[in-house]
Amino acid sequence: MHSVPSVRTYVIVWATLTFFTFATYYIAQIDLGQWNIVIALLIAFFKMSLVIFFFMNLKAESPLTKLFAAGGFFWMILLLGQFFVDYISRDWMPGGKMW
Amino acid sequence: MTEPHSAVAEHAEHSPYLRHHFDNMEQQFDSATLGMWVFLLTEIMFFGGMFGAYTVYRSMYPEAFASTSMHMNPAFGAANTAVLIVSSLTMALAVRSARLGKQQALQMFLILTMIFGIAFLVIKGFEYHEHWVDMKVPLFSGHWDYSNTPEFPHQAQYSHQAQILFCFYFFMTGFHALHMLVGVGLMTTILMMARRGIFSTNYFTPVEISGLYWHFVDIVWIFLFPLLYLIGNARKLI
Amino acid sequence: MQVPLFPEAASSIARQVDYLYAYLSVVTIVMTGLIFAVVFFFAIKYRRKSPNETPRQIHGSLVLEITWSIIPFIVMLSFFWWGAEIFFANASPPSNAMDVYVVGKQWMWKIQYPEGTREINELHVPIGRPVKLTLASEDVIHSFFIPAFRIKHDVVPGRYDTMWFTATKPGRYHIFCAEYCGTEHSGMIGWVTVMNDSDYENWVASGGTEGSMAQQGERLFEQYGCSTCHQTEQQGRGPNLRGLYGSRVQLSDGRTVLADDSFIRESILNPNAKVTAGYRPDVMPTFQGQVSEEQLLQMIVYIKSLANPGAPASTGGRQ
Amino acid sequence: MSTALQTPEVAETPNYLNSEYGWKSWLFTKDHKRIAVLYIISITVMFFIGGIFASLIRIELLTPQGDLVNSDTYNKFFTMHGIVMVFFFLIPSIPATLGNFFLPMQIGAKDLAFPRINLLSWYIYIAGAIFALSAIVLGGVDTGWTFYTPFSSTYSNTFVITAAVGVFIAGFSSILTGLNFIVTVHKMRAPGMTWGRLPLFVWANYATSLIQVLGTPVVAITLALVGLERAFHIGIFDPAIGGDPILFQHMFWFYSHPAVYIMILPGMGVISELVTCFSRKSIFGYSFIAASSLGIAIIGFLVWGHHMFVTGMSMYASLYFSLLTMLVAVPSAIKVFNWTATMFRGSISYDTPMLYAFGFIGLFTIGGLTGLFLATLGVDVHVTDTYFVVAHFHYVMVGGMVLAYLGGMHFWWPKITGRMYPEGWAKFACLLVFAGFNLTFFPQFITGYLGQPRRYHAYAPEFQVLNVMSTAGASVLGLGYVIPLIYFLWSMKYGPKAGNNPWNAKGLEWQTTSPPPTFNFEQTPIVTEDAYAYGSESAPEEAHHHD
Repeated sequence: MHSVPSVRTYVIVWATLTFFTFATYYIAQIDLGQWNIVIALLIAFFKMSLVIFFFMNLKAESPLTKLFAAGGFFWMILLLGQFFVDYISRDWMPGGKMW
Repeated sequence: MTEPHSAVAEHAEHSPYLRHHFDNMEQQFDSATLGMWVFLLTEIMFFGGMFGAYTVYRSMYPEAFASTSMHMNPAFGAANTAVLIVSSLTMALAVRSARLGKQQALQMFLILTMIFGIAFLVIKGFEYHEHWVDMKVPLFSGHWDYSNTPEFPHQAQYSHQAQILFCFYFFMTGFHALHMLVGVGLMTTILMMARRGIFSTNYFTPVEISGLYWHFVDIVWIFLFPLLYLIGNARKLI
Repeated sequence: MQVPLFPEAASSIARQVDYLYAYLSVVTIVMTGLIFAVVFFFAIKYRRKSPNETPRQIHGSLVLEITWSIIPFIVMLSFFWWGAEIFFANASPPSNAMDVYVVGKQWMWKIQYPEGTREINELHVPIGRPVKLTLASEDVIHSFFIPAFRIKHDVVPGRYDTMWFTATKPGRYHIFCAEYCGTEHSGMIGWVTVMNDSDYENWVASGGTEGSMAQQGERLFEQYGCSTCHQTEQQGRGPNLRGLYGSRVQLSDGRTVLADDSFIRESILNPNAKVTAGYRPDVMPTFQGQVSEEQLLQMIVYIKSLANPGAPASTGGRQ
Repeated sequence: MSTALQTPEVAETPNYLNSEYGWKSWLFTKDHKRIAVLYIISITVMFFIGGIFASLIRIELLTPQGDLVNSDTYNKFFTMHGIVMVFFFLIPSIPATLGNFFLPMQIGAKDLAFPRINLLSWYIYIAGAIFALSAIVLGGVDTGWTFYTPFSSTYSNTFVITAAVGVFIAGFSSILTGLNFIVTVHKMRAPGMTWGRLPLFVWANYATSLIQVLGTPVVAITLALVGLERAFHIGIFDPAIGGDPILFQHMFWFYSHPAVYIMILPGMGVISELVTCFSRKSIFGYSFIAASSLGIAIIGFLVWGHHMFVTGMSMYASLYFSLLTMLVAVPSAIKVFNWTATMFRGSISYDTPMLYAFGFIGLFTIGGLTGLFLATLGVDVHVTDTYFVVAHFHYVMVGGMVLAYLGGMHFWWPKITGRMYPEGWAKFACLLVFAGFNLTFFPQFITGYLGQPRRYHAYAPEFQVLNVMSTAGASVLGLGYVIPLIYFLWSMKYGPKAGNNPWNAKGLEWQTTSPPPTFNFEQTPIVTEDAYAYGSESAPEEAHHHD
């Protein structure tokens, strides 16, 4: 039905995940200002991709499944993005005119 | 518009686990997998609501969140991340064993996954206990106090928003732990099915979709860890 | 009994809103009429004449689809444009607007004027002068709605909202609470009285025995001991508040914020949320739960009155 | 049709109704058709419970003084009316009943992909309903169906948690139905049933399912947060600790605006079936109607802010949401135009389902266009939270969705039960519903613009005339709902046998016997034609002879 990845692949993925877990922990101890959160999230996204593509074997799944998986994240970002349509513009001072 | 259709071909590979309304095992497996992914979609949105609210408040009160995060113990968080990642590995290997028809290995990996899952919950329990002793559980009024952080003497100023972060902390990790409990329950069921010899290279759908669920719960934690534990570690505020 | 289609129009924007509403209504009536007419016409003209007839099939027309997508969209854009125009023009009050302060509470409207007059469920305004309402809630979300003025704004606890209007016609008009707020929601109603200038002056002169809002605020300022640290003549432990209102404040975390009503409100209730650069955060206690929303507004008016360096502290209020 | 009615059936063919007997065979069934029937019974019960509250509201509003019940009771009436109707009738209505029954049949499947999950979703629905109803029995809820914080989380003294738990639970029922539909449409289509041949009812339900799956979890977590905040007096929406009550509204409407499309989209799907069948015409602009369903589902998620123009949301956000709301109206307009165009040069019959379709097209047009009043910023400030809003959404939900539901019930009743309903009574009831509905809700547009706020127990006396009209209309409307209930029940025993295809309709569900056999088809059908191929040679008269 599907190709079966080797144990070696799984172990490499696991080692990478563990490495980045500790990486994110130690990087968080260094003050990088705004970059702390950016790096933490980038690492988290990278780890998530590893889990999804290898452990959950999304790379071998049909395009339809990939679409649904991507759709979930897209929709969550849409939710967040639309919250911030309101929240980032709350303090903008309105001029009397429209534009 | 229609005409009779002989369904002989569909009954060629007949398995006792093929449900009547499916044509063949392939269709049944694909449906179950797709169904699980759609379910995970709803799970993403379920946690997404909390992540969304979290992001709004974090952007509103960045300093309060950074300083309140000092109450968390990142060592616990990192350890739990590592434990969960190991459990994901064993789960992936369990699915692999099921696909290859290695029944003994399947059972072993399922047991390992359960052990690591329970280990995660135990560590989480210790952590909750520590927060309780530390008076950080915003449950009953008068039973919390956010001012006693030796590393950060000015915490008192954020006592209001500290409650918000702790609410998020307990809601998010609480719902996550609930999902872990469900996951352990699933593992138990799958293990019992495996012991009864239900699975074969032809039929391992329950293992596959439980695996997807387990990995998803792992992914939620991958995000919870930096967002709850690692906000303010590097910041020496004021 | 006569049923009007439009409520009374008693503010500068009421007619604008009515015109837009009329435009929308005309489009709706024309469109609905058209659809009804066509459906009726087809239903009669093409009614089934024999049980077995099979009409010739038509599968669609790209030209038609594009036409009836684009044209409605353009019409809808005109709705959007006109509506946004009115909304934006009325978003922020003109700078010469007179202030009135409204506190919503289950289930009444408490209204204070800078001159010190206080009313419950009654609002008196002069004709032809822009009036800015600062809205605060003591408990749940309310919504201040004056149908005759075509304006409405939610009153959300924990923050200030503002709305403004210029009344154009003397009379008494409804005030409604439009956001469901609990048991006596439908009793949270009142009247706005629009008066001629001279009547209004007389009315103002007749009320207010406790001094202006700024004076009341100043008394609170003493009473709560604020003035021990926030001294107006020299530097105390806290920032000097003279000239503060309307200026931009540098915070200890590097941000700058505008010192407006909301900032002052937050600084009184949660002093450490935004700490001015150069000051220690844990000095000032919180006044949450000690001051009411009305008192807060009085203190804000007082601090506002300090913004104008020339003016003595105790003459608050009206321009 | 007449031939079909007179054809005597010799013996009952084996079907899903007579395959097994006894309550166990119903409560443990995995047959999507039986589950649909269970759903029909439960949502009908909920509809009439919600209807009783509606009548009480209307009777109270006969006079401006608020003299029938006290304000607390009145607040509970409209809250329970809203909660029961929205979460326990409108949202499950068409998908869980007609969709459950006919979606698998229309794509030539033997069942939904997950029959056990389908049954589970019904049990979850019942559990949710029990919580919601126990909130009524215990003493009611008074927050309004929108559960706005901080009123719901802190100030209300009623059974908010019980009701919220009910809604939370019912949400999962809706999610599971949606999940089942998505997988079924993707994986269970009969050979030859390509995406381009799917009946539009299936497209509409598919789009609905996407909303259910993507939106419902967010309202679930939001209500869970409100419940936790209420239970432990600590939470994230409390302004006293820096929480933002407006965030609750964002999270609530992220689901609850798309939820109105959960309610109306399947109704639109039903109308596409009705208009084609009773005009004997292929649908005009198939791909545009199908795409507009998906378009509504997707754009519908981007417009929720139009509920919040006066809440103190940033005005730039208001601008953004207003513009997108205009955009979502386009696909709805496309549908209305295409249905109308389908009737052009058709062979239109006046059977009851078609009368409902006529009503739907008209009332939905009014409902949709008045929605644009609310999307238009300048006007919305005045009319939001007034009876104008009440009138608008009742035009869409009752004038649109309930008419479509009744139209669909009449259309498919002969397939579900194998019996015809009495046509004369049905036409009469349809007329009552249409007239009563308009009399009830049209005056509310006027009271709304005049400024009568919604959720008012006592109101200003100048609104009384219009309110009396509303109440009068509501009693006609109520009668219009009770008559079908009676004749549907009557027809199950005494109705004439319907035959397999009384309307000479296309669609796979009409190719099998009535009522359908347990696995729907003797043999998996192979599809060789587009949907609604009313011009093709399997001509109407031929179908008669098969009966």
